[in-house]
Amino acid sequence: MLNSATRLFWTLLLWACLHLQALAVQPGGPAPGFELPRLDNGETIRLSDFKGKVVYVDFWASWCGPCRQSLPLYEDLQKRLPVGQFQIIAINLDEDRKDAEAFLKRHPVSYLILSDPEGISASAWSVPAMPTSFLVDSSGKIANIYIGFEPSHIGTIEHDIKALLDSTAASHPD
Amino acid sequence: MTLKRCWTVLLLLTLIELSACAEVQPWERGRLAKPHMALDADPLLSSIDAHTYNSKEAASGGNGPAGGGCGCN
Amino acid sequence: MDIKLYRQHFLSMGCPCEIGVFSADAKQAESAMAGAENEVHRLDKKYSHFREDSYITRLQITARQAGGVEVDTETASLLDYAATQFEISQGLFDITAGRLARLWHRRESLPSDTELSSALRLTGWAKLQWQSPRLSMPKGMQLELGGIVKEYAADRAALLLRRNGMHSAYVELGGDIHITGPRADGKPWNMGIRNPDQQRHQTGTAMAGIPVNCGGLATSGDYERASIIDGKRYGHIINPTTGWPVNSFQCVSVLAPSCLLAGSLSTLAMLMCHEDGLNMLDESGLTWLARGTNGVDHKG
Amino acid sequence: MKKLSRTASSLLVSSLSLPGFTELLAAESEANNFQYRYTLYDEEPLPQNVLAQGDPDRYRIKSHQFRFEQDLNERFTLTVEGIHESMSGSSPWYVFPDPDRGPLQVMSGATISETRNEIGLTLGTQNNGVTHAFRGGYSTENDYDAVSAAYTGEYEQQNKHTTLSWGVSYSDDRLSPTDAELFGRIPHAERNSISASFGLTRILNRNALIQSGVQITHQDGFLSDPYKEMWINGGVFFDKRPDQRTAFSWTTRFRQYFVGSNAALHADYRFYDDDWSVTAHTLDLAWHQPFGENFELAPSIRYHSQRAANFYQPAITDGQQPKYWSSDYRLATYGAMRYRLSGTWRAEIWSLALNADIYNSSESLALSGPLFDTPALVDFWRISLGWQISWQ
Repeated sequence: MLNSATRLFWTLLLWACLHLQALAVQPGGPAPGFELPRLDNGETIRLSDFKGKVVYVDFWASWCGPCRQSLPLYEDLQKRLPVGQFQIIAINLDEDRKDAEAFLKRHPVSYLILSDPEGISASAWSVPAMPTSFLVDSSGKIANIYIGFEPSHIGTIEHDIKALLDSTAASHPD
Repeated sequence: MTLKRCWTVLLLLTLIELSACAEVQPWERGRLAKPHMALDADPLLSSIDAHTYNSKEAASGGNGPAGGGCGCN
Repeated sequence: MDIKLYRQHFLSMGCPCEIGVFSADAKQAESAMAGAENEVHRLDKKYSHFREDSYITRLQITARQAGGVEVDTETASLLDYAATQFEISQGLFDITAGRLARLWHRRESLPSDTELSSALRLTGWAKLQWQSPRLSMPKGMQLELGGIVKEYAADRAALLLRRNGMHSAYVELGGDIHITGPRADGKPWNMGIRNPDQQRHQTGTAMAGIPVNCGGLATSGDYERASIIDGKRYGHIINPTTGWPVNSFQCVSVLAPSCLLAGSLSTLAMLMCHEDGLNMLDESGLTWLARGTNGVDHKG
Repeated sequence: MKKLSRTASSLLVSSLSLPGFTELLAAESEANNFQYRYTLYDEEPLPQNVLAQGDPDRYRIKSHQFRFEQDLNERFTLTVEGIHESMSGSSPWYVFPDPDRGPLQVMSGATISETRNEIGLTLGTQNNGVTHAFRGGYSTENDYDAVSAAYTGEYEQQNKHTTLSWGVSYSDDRLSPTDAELFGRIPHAERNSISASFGLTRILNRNALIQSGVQITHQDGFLSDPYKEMWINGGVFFDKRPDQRTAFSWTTRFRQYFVGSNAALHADYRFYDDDWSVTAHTLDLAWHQPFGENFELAPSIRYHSQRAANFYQPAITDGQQPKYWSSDYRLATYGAMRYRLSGTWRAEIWSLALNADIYNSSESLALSGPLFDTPALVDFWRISLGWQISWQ
């Protein structure tokens, strides 16, 4: 009869193998894209509309704590970086639009907010946690993925974006 | 006596873990995050409850490490 | 409009001070730095032991009379903090050691035994009555708030910078530093610590750089305001129980959530013997750097 | 950064009173909050028909609680909790077996108002999904001092559905009963308890989650109640309980969300069992019903049923001389129903909660166990008002 220690070992092992899941979307790979309505006026927006620009796609919801912290800092970020070459797109995954609208009334932001209550885009981009952001370069490839958020990350995010902007400017100076 | 019982409980917890449950995506947890769905929404209320019942009943436990202090009679 | 580093130098607290902020808006940077500098001057004016007209000097005169004196809320919380420090350090950190500090200030020869014992008689937190907000002190006792006020001023100045939106800035008051957030490019600040030897040979190299994202960095050392007697160095940090300057470390630097906490722990380490100081620093759970009298560096 | 030492953390906490330092140390942090709660607890007087002697007006407790949670930086969270209670009223002393009127309760004299203060300090830290919390607590009242320390840990798997939690705690209590010489009570006594817990929280689906965990507690030392005595064959003797007790509890909490009504069902069940042969079942059901954006009403009932300790008896008159004995009604067999109505008002950064309870216990409500006709079973009502503010 297996003594309790070995039974415990097998149970823990079982648990461990239940929890492996590869991340489908990888840095360097193409960005899956999306076609979603704006939260404010319902106009349809596609990722392809921003070809040639560096795009920062952020998946968030009003009920997620770290997301609440990130939005005001993204607002500063958008103001500090040239709009012509860089665009933040925040995809709201609240099931109930009213929750998102109530939040944005308290924390107004000027960059693009799209609404995806069914989470179709979140499945396509296989978002692993809330929040998750994808840095997409001007050719539509994923340059970086940021899982979770803490205020001190904003420095590194800005650093990566600037690096992309410099390399884009260098590759085809207009 | 308690160790054997504790082992059977641990096994049961594992069975709950293995029980097939719908895959809930990270962005589908809005309902679970609502304030009135919290496991312990009001720590001061649960601490005064624990204190009241522990000093009036023979049973105790189940809400985290209890602070010291009798305050009972 | 790109981000630039704006700096401001001034004298206060008896030492050179500097404030630096990364900002995209010159006007906002200037006004934020001015606000922070004024706060440092306010605290210097209020708590300076060398000014006859300072609040702390007048306060002590009344405190020595019968019935003592009622202190304001800011001083009350500083005295509460000093009480905790005294208790935590088992009496080593004692702000009533003012007489001893004066005794050892800029000396050419060792103090006599009688001078030492009379200063020791007027030192001791237990000899003073502190029931907030009322303070009363025995005649002749002198408070020495240097170990608290300078670090407190660095924290206060940083708070004002942050309130004015300066999230990437530093305040340095003679070795006591508070940093409100990482540099504009997201990289940590590299804060050099003045090198004790360099102080002796006047060369400008820093002892070691500690990368700091945010928080307080304080350095206690025996090189500032030290006396040289018969070729031997006597620092300005005095052990309140023996009356003699400490000599377990050349200098100790600590990084902590606030400059006040960093300063308390670095000075406490200096006050302890070498062994206990290193243990205390090691268990503190913070980042620190200490150079022994033998020149050997320790890090944690 | 490792855990702050006692020296560092007490200096840090003491610096929080300096002007602006709570804001300074907050850095960019998520939610810091301050909570205050006032609770008035009042026991029904002992019915005249079971009163032998003494003051029937039982216990009344007024409690002020505060809790202050503060992120020190991205990695550390500091929580300071405190409670100040003032207690007055008489309490059951021993049971007099009246030959014709049956067991009558002798009450102690009304105590003047005693106070109890407790302070708890918790430092929490977090990195990639694993949370550690270290808590120190100290509670003091005129006849009782307790020092406690606890460590709890939690591991949340990012996108999976499981959170593991574990913890150990230790408490060392020192008793110095009042008027010890006057009543011949034990002048000083000591007891300690150590407990370990393990739990699992699991997301079942978009609308439901379950938490289940076990806790083992071992107590050692003076476990009797110095103020209680027992009638044994004509004499009155001090309460004498075993000096060890090992208890096991298994608590399961279930939450179910209903989309239609935006309501949440809470169902908590605890099974308790110890080596004093006390077995208890406790079920707590609550229905949280929001009305509009800010207001929520939550009726709830709690049913508790326990089986008596094997050395409990109101009194002994048949010449028996047991090894251990206690007439403490809290060790008897009984069942209890608690009815509660809670109202909560939530605004952007503050919230207000009112909770009103009625608690009745009686032997008839017990599921199982030996019945003794215990006169002092307690009924009480309790009103509690909580206020909370959180800021960035």
